[in-house]
Amino acid sequence: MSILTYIAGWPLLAALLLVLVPRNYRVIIRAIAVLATLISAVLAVKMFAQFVPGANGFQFEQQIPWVESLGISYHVGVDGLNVGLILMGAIVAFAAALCSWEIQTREKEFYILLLVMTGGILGAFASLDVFFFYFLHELALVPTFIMIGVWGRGEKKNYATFQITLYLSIGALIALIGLIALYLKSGANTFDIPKIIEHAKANPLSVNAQNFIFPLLLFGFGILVSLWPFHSWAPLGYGVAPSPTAMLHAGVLKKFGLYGLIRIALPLLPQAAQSWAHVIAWLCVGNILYVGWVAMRQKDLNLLIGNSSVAHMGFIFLGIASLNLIGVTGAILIMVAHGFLAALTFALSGYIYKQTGTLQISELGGLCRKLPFIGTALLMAAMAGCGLPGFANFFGEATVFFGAWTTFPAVTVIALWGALVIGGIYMTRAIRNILHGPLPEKWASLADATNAWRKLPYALLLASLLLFGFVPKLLTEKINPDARKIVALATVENKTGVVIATRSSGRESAPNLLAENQRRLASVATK
Amino acid sequence: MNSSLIMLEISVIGLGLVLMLADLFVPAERRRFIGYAAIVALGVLLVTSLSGNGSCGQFDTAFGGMFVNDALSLFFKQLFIVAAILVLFMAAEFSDKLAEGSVAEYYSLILFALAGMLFAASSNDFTMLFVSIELITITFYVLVSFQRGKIQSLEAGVKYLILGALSSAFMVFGIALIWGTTGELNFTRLAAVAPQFADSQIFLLGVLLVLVGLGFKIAAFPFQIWAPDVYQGAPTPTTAFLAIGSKAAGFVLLLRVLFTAVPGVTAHWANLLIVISAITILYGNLCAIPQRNLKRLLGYSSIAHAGYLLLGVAALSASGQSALMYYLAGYVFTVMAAFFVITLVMRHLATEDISGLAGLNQRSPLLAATLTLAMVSLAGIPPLAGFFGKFLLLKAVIEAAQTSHNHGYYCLAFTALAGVIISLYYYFGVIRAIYWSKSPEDVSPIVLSSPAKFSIGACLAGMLWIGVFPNTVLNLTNLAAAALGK
Amino acid sequence: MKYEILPWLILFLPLLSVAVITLFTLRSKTVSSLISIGAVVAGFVMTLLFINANGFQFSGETSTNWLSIGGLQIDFGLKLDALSLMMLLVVTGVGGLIHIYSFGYMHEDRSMARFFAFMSLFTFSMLGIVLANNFLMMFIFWELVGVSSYLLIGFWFEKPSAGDAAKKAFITNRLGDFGFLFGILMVWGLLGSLSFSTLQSTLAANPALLGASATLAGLLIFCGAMGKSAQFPLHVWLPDAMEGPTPVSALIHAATMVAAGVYMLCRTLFLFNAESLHVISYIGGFTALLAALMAIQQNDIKRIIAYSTLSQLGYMVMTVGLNGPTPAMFHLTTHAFFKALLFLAAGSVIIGMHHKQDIWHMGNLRKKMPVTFLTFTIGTLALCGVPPFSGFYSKDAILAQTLAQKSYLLFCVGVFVAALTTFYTFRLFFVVFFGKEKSDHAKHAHESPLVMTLPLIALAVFSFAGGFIGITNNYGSQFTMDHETLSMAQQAMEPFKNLFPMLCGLGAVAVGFALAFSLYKNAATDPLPAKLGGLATAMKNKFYFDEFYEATFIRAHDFLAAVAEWIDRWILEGAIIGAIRGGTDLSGRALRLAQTGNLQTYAILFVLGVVLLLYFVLGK
Amino acid sequence: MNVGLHHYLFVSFMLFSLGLLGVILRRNLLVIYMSLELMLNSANLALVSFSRFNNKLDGQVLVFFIITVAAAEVAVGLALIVALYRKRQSAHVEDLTSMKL
Repeated sequence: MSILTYIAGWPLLAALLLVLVPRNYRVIIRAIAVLATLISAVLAVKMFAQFVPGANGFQFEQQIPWVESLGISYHVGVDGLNVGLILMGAIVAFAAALCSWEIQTREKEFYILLLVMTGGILGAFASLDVFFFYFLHELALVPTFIMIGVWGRGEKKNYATFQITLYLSIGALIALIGLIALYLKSGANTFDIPKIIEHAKANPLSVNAQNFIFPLLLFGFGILVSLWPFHSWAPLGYGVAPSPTAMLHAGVLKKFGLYGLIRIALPLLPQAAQSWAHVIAWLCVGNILYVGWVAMRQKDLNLLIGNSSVAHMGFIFLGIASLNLIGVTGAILIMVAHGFLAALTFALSGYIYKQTGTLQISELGGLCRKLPFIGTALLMAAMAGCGLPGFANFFGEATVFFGAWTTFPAVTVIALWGALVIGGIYMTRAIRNILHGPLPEKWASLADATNAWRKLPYALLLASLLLFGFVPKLLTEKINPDARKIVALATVENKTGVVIATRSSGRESAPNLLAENQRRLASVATK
Repeated sequence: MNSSLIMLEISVIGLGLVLMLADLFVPAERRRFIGYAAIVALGVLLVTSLSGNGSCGQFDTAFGGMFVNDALSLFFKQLFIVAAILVLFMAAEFSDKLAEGSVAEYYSLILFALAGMLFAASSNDFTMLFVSIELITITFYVLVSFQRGKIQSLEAGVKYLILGALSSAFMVFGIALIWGTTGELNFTRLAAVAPQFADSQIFLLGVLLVLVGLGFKIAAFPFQIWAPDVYQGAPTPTTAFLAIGSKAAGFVLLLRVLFTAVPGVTAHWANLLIVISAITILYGNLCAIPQRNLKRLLGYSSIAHAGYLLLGVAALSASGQSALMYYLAGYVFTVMAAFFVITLVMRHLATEDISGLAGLNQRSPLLAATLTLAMVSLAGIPPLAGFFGKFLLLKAVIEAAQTSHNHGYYCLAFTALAGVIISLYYYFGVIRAIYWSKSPEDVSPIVLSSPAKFSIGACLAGMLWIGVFPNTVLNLTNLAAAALGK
Repeated sequence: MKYEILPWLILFLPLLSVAVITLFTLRSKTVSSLISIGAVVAGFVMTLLFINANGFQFSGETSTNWLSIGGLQIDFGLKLDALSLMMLLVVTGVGGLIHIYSFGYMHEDRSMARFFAFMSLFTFSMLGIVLANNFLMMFIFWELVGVSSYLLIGFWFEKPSAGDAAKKAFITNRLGDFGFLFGILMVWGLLGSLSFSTLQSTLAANPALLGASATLAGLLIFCGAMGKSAQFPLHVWLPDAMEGPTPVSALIHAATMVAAGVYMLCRTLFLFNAESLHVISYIGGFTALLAALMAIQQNDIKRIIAYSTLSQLGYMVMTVGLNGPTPAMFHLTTHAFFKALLFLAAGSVIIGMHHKQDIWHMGNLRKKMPVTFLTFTIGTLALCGVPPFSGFYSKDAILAQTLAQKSYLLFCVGVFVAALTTFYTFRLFFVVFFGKEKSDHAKHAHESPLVMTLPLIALAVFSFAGGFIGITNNYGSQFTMDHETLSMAQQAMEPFKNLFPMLCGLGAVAVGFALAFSLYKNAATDPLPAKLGGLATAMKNKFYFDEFYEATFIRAHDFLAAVAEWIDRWILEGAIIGAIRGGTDLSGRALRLAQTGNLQTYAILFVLGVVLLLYFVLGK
Repeated sequence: MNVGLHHYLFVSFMLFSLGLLGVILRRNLLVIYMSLELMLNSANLALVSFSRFNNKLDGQVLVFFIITVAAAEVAVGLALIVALYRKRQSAHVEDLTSMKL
């Protein structure tokens, strides 16, 4: 049995176990959930530490045939693309389980759903079989809807629940159609991703087929990741979601679509990816700039965080669109970093909501005085959110900028503006209005997180952000070799010889590309 | 000629007769056990058929080719027996709402309907098709209107009667035309001569009229109009059996007619089937949106599911047929689970409104979870049966699109997608009613009998098993589809 | 390189101090402050040790790979040469004195531990900028100084004005950083490297590599300096930043951080072509003039000094633009001494005045606060450029440089600004220390404790002697190929070699002093508004830049945000999604009207269905 | 006049249409039910005539099945309509609209 099976399996097993525990045993229920996620997280750390960067093929692999007639098998394994995601997912899940103390009603159901969600998404990230990849993601997605519906807050709960349910299901189903079409077109008669890729090397898909399938995957996955203009579910849903759900969804689940694009779409549909890259790049502008503006106007903290999280997705898409080693590596880096960050911010807003009963920014103010720990953590999260160095997001975003600069300079400049200026504006405004300023009378009795258990989730997430912010190499050296493979597959020239992404390394080929770059720059300059 | 092939059917009919007689000797308070006896007997039949010892395991033809036993009939017969067992469980729970002294009749009518379905699964001849369909339908007239004291039940019965008879009339006329032009009633022999008549309008008219009759059984557009009223009015176990048994019988006959009798004609009807399937999906799902009556809601949902099942027919391929059967297998457990909960929850309520589900989570967590899972499975979400079924159906349709280059199939796939989304809306409406609607006045716990618990457990296990371990059932359906292609 | 470990220790000790204070000693004021002070003082000592071992004319790098992805190589490396070593001395030396001063200044504050944590964070970031050997690393620390400045300006976050000022500083700096990173990307895209030495050698080998975009790239990089060094048009944040505690103003907004822009320009001077330098010099000159004019009509003691900082920074940027990194860095260093001194002395005044900052409430403080008065006087003289104070030498070098580059307009600007500087500095000087006490606080003012006055004295010494202790020698070794090492006496005589600029400078000082003396010797209110009319109002209101930005940049963004939100709410969410939802719902409600419940309708629909089916198949 | 297959079929078709019209237009359940029987019998007529002209007997066999089934159907159907009449005191289709939409 692969360690990956245990990482994803423990939470699912614990969920089954919880079914049998009587609902009055609240402490035991909570302890089981926390313990299961803790085991997952510890195993994930172990797996991350044992991972050998650049080793050939997948590590910790396990394969069990499932449905022979369709070529479906339970196949898990990690390479550089998903090793960080699994680590991040397991840690966030542990933090989410710790933060679930704010749930006071129907705990049993809540923890069961939380564990199913955790197991499902960790399994989806570990899965190397298209079918299980999709299946486990759906398994994780549905509890989200129920959790938002049952434990959500605010008057817009019903509307938001249905909105997020229907919207995400549309995305998932479009992606499903794309995946099935891909399975059929590849002709490999297997759902096993490595085998399909191997098969496609010898028999590449026709450009027509690629151009049909790629948009399905792009928009299907795009909806799941709140690609502009399919983003409006996200702030709304996160606005009402209970914080553990929002943490897991925004932090972990949402990365599924992006991971799918990188893992499946790029290597199998290279020509389509190349011709669609500019579309993705320009849609990113919508995410980064437009949603950034929308975020500036938000009056509710969760809506603000939700919008900012949508804006961050833009950077990841930009990295993918750049179709080169630097960009794709950066995209994965942000995926991991943003996972920690989104979880942290939603956990903090959940704490504030629990204490004050409101997230209306105008109602709050001066909280840093009464809540020094939470306030400082929120401040750091906000700073990480606007791309401050020292936090993992910075290197992700910077890398994406470097990667995208060579292919989409104009978009990169817009993204820079969005990251540095607009992000700075809404984050500092929020801090000014929530943490700074005089403390209103009514919040004089707020209590900070003092207990070590209460502090642990925030501290853990912050520590992860800082660790990868100071030592990004921990991730990049793992991502790099496998991202290189993916990029090599994604930039294969097609028959007509049109290649959009030309450059995977800067230093060696810099002089050759000078003329071209100068032309590009001149055009940017005139714009 | 090998009459022993119909031993299974004979046993079922005999069992039905025995039950009727038993009614005379068993004291009134013990009548529930008649049902359990029938369940045990059917269980024995199921086990023998599963182990390959029963008559339905011998692949052969009888009665001059009218009756055929093959992998397809085997699959459907097992499906029907499972459905009947679950319906009998449900009927046992429902028996206190039936008229005094008629419970055993109800059981035996279920068995007669089952016999009709078993015959339908094996029919290879228009005569057989007609007789088995009528056996099912006429039995259902009685089953639907069985609560004679309830006006809605009678009304549903009459509506089903008139429209059923109307569709029978069309079908019989169609059979007459087919036979008149080709001179053949046997499917296999008809397939041999049918190509000569491919351009004959009369022949095509005949085939279409037969499809009208079958379309009525499966509640496909434009013959779906009866379904909501009848589903709503009928006693709940009848509704469940109607939703599964009757529909599945319609589908097995549809498969036989389209792919054994007139495959050449069917091949030209891809667009027709696509359109019917698409409209059926949309009709069922759209009409269900504003629906508040739970049984009526499931009636509309059953129309939509007929549409999904037609995807497998429209794909015109073995994988489509296999997917259809797989979907049906999952559908059995899912629908049974849903109706079981409705039976148990609604039996003391005057209305069948969704709001009656409020507080179910407190009253019985098991029932709440079961209904939730059933809705999730109907919506097609992993890890339950509905997902893998829809997955296979979509796969078949996309495969058809890629091999036939007919873009209609892509449109069909996207219509199915839209349908799933719409259905999520009302299925989640049900879940919402269970978990987060206002607390009701009545929060008394619902006590479940152990047979009820057992059968609910069986439904859940079935849903999960088919959803997570598809191998066994998929092999069966693949064999069945292969048998159809021969 | 000897003692290679030392620069690493210098850099990371303050970070360690941040970690220790935040994690363990937040409860103890004294321990926290001692840790923080220890870190920076140790840095100073180690810098001295390192210089002692390697000498100033030393040049070396020590680096380790931080991140490497294909063509993107990011090193964490330290570049040690005369430029960075001098800056190290300034940052740790002046910084150390300010840290010690803060121990006294912040003693009453309950969040003193947090204050020192932030100060250490700042020191770490600033040292990072100084030592960085590549663009990205510099950018990283660039951002980090920005955030430490944000934190320190907003240190008294409960004051709304402090929160606003912090926000404004952060965003304005971010605007500059946007250009900076843009420029870095452009340079990397063209030259394929981020390391300063590689870039320099690449460009030296092939100067045309930057091609047509050389000017653009240069100006974009300059944007970074524009933000940090508060050059026009991004100068607006610096005066507001005075909301922070006074030691912060001294350390960050006078001595070090604001000088980072100038330092960065000197560090990357090889990238700039003539056109971009030209623009830079004019922007610097304009900033110097503008800020000096604004300073004339300010009444807050710290703001006056802040505008003077702006103005002096303008001088430095102008000089860099005139291809004079040595005079610029010279002025940077002397300015660090005397401006830190002025701020700290002002802080002492503020403490003595119980946190009253309006100069028109002060008066006659020279008696009550003799040490403060004396040191403030030295600072004032240095700032105005009175010989032999340090400011005289550096300002003279600047004026000489303008003439050497034959930029006569900028020379005139420089002289005029020198006159203005003297005028407003002495206005402050007279109003605060002479005349009558203008409020009760002024009457009860008292001298500050020793821990605050000692740093004042130390800084005063350097402000006096900074001109001839060899600062130019060291910078010169970095920038001029054939520089000569001058003895102290030669250095003291240096300005007199070139009489014309020196005389002009001194003349300007005389004019400025005469005006200030005549107007403010014993003034109880400001006589200038009456004389200047509208111009004075405009000066007082900083020429309405804040209002202008409010009306343009901020409004524009808020407007775009409103539009985007409107589209989100009404078009995407309302119209499109609403239409789909509503349409689906409506069609459901419409379709089910067919289910009339009437059997005969059903029969008719059934038959119609049959007809439809037949028509579909047979009708064609 | 030579009576051929077409004539029989025409009559059969007319009977079918008449039955259909009856189902659609008449309001009384019993009459509707009789019209349905008429439709079944039109099919019988068609089968018998086909059988006669094709010289095959399968059709007539099927007719016997149809007659038997129809008898069973009538038995059930009439019982049902009677039960409804008892409950409602009416056999008009307009009165059967308690379930709709």
